[in-house]
Amino acid sequence: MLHAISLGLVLFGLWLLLSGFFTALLLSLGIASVVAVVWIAHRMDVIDHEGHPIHLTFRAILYWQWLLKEIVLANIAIARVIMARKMPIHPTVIGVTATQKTELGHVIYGNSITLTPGTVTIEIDKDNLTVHALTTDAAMDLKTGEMDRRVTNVEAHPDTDNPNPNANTGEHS
Amino acid sequence: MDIALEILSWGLLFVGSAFLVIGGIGVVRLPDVFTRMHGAGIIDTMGVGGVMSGLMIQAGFTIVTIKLALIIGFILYTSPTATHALARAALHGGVRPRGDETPEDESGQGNSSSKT
Amino acid sequence: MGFMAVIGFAVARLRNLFAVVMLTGLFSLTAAVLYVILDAVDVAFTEAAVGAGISTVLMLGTLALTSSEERVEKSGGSKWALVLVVVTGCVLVYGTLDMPPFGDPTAAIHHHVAPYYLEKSGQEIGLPNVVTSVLASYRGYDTLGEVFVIFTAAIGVLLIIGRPQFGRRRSHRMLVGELHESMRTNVILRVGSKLLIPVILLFALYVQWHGDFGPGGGFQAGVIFASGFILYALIFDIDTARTMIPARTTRLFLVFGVLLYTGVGVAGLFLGGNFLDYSVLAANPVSGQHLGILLVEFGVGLTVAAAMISIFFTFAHQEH
Amino acid sequence: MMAAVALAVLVTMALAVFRSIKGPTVYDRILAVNAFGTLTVVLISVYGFLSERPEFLDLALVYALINFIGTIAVSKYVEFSHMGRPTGGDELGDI
Repeated sequence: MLHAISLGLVLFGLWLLLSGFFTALLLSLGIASVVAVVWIAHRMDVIDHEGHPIHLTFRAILYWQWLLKEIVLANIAIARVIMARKMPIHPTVIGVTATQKTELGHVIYGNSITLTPGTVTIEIDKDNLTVHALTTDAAMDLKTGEMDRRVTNVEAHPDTDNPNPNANTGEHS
Repeated sequence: MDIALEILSWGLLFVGSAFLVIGGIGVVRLPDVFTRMHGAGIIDTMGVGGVMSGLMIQAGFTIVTIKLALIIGFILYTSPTATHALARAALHGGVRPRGDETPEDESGQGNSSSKT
Repeated sequence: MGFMAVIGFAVARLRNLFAVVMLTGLFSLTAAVLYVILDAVDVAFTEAAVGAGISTVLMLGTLALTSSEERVEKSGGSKWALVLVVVTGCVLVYGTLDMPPFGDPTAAIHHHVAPYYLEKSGQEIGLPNVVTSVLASYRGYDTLGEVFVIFTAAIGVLLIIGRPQFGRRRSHRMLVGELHESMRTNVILRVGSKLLIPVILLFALYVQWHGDFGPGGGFQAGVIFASGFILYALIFDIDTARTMIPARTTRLFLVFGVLLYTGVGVAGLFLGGNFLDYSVLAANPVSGQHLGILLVEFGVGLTVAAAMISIFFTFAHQEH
Repeated sequence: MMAAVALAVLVTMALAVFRSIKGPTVYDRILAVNAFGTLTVVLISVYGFLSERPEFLDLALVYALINFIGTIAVSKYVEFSHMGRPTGGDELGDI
């Protein structure tokens, strides 16, 4: 229920952002649309902590800053590889283990890997991720497990659903 | 507009376009489908991100900015999901990644479990 | 344009139908860009939604029903076919010679209805998007016809291949089970789509209701809405999606959309106007027009969405 | 200057088209079409920005959306048909 309400609020915010018209007619149509969508989403059973992860919001923002930096660095590295006359690529397939507790955490980790050029998650099975790396450097970077650690920190504890505020440098193994 | 913002915006646009082209070259040059995904990844992240954020700064704070931000968010969100779907399909379709050093039984496993 | 030529040539050359489908998607995208550059935003919108998205999916559905390799037939008729095509092409090019140059202000179309629409639609209908005014009001009959075409198409598809209870076709049940299995393990796709589907649906409704102001309207919204459902059916399994929206519901909406459109027209008739004359729907002609267009577009959206969903499900049920 | 950006997008599009025609596997084509779709989004955004019509951005958003769904659908289809073909012998006949 909480998720449904927050989904409704988020969707209505999205509506306002998209619309930019604030007439009574459009606002009421917007509310009607949001209600309809929330109802359909409820019937589809897509509203839950996975489909609408509000509990991650704050730490996710911190994580994004780090990820953005990583993406830029990886981009530069891969761009250099592509533009080199003789492309120094060593495609490898490596397996990494995700230490996140929930599937949502695994998904965030997997998508972060894919989003960073040079590594693509090609298969995910529980907490085993199969990753295709373009260069040995990219593979090595991943092997250090820093991203894994950071994603684990983002992840809230699903049983309490109560984010732990000082978990940004926690050791996790 | 602030001159610093102007420079920043053009810089972003330039970097974005450069990365778009580099990604495109990657898509053409790299040897197999898995490696090409990395090229496409460059387009989706740095290329789109650079050009779009350059445009955002140009637009100032209007509804255009918001919509551009939505587009960036949408692409950054969907790109890994789509890439993963494609990679999985390729893996299950029997494309072997080149330079497959560690012996992988992932695809064979996936096939056999689903055949039953 | 160059892209289109290259892609079109490649489409004709390739024998692998799958590749052809992909290239058709590309072709649509290029065409849509062209429409954007020609300022036909509404057309581009439709092309993007229908051409690049839905038709690719449906073509793949067809491929799944048939075979994905085109058999090369050496037939003697190819020379004549070539001649025919060349002649037709020449005739078409000859036809375009008669057309005024692009953007020529003296062209016929700029003298008859276009200036009228452009100048008067503002005060008569009061909508910023002239295209919507033209489609839904001035050319209300044509659009009604189009809605009926979609309606008939959906009915036709349902009649021809949509009778699973009679066909001795191979059951899709087992395959869907497998699909479900593979999807359940694939958390990335599942979680990704869960978050996305509500956003897509809301976006579709946004397009629906803002057709008056920007590009968009019933057709596009219907397609986007349907694509949200199609994504759901792709990620979760088809049976689940089917229980979400039973066939009865889609058919109901299919009919309801058409009836809404016609009903608005008939209401105009009863209130003393002509068929599809919305001015009489409210005290003030402009708001009457507005209301009429809104309702009509909603009818279009319902019909299109329902038609797309039922066609997709019909294909999906037939797969393999 | 904007024209330079548009030109870069067009060049990249040409590269993607090349890849989609050349193949060799269907996955290469899907990848190229997906990239092409993303580039279309960028091109429309740039163009919409140039002509100062924010409604073009809705169009770009639709593109991004359709592109995503299309890629998922095609990948699924390919994966499904490869995996599904060998098991196609089930003539259970219900439904």
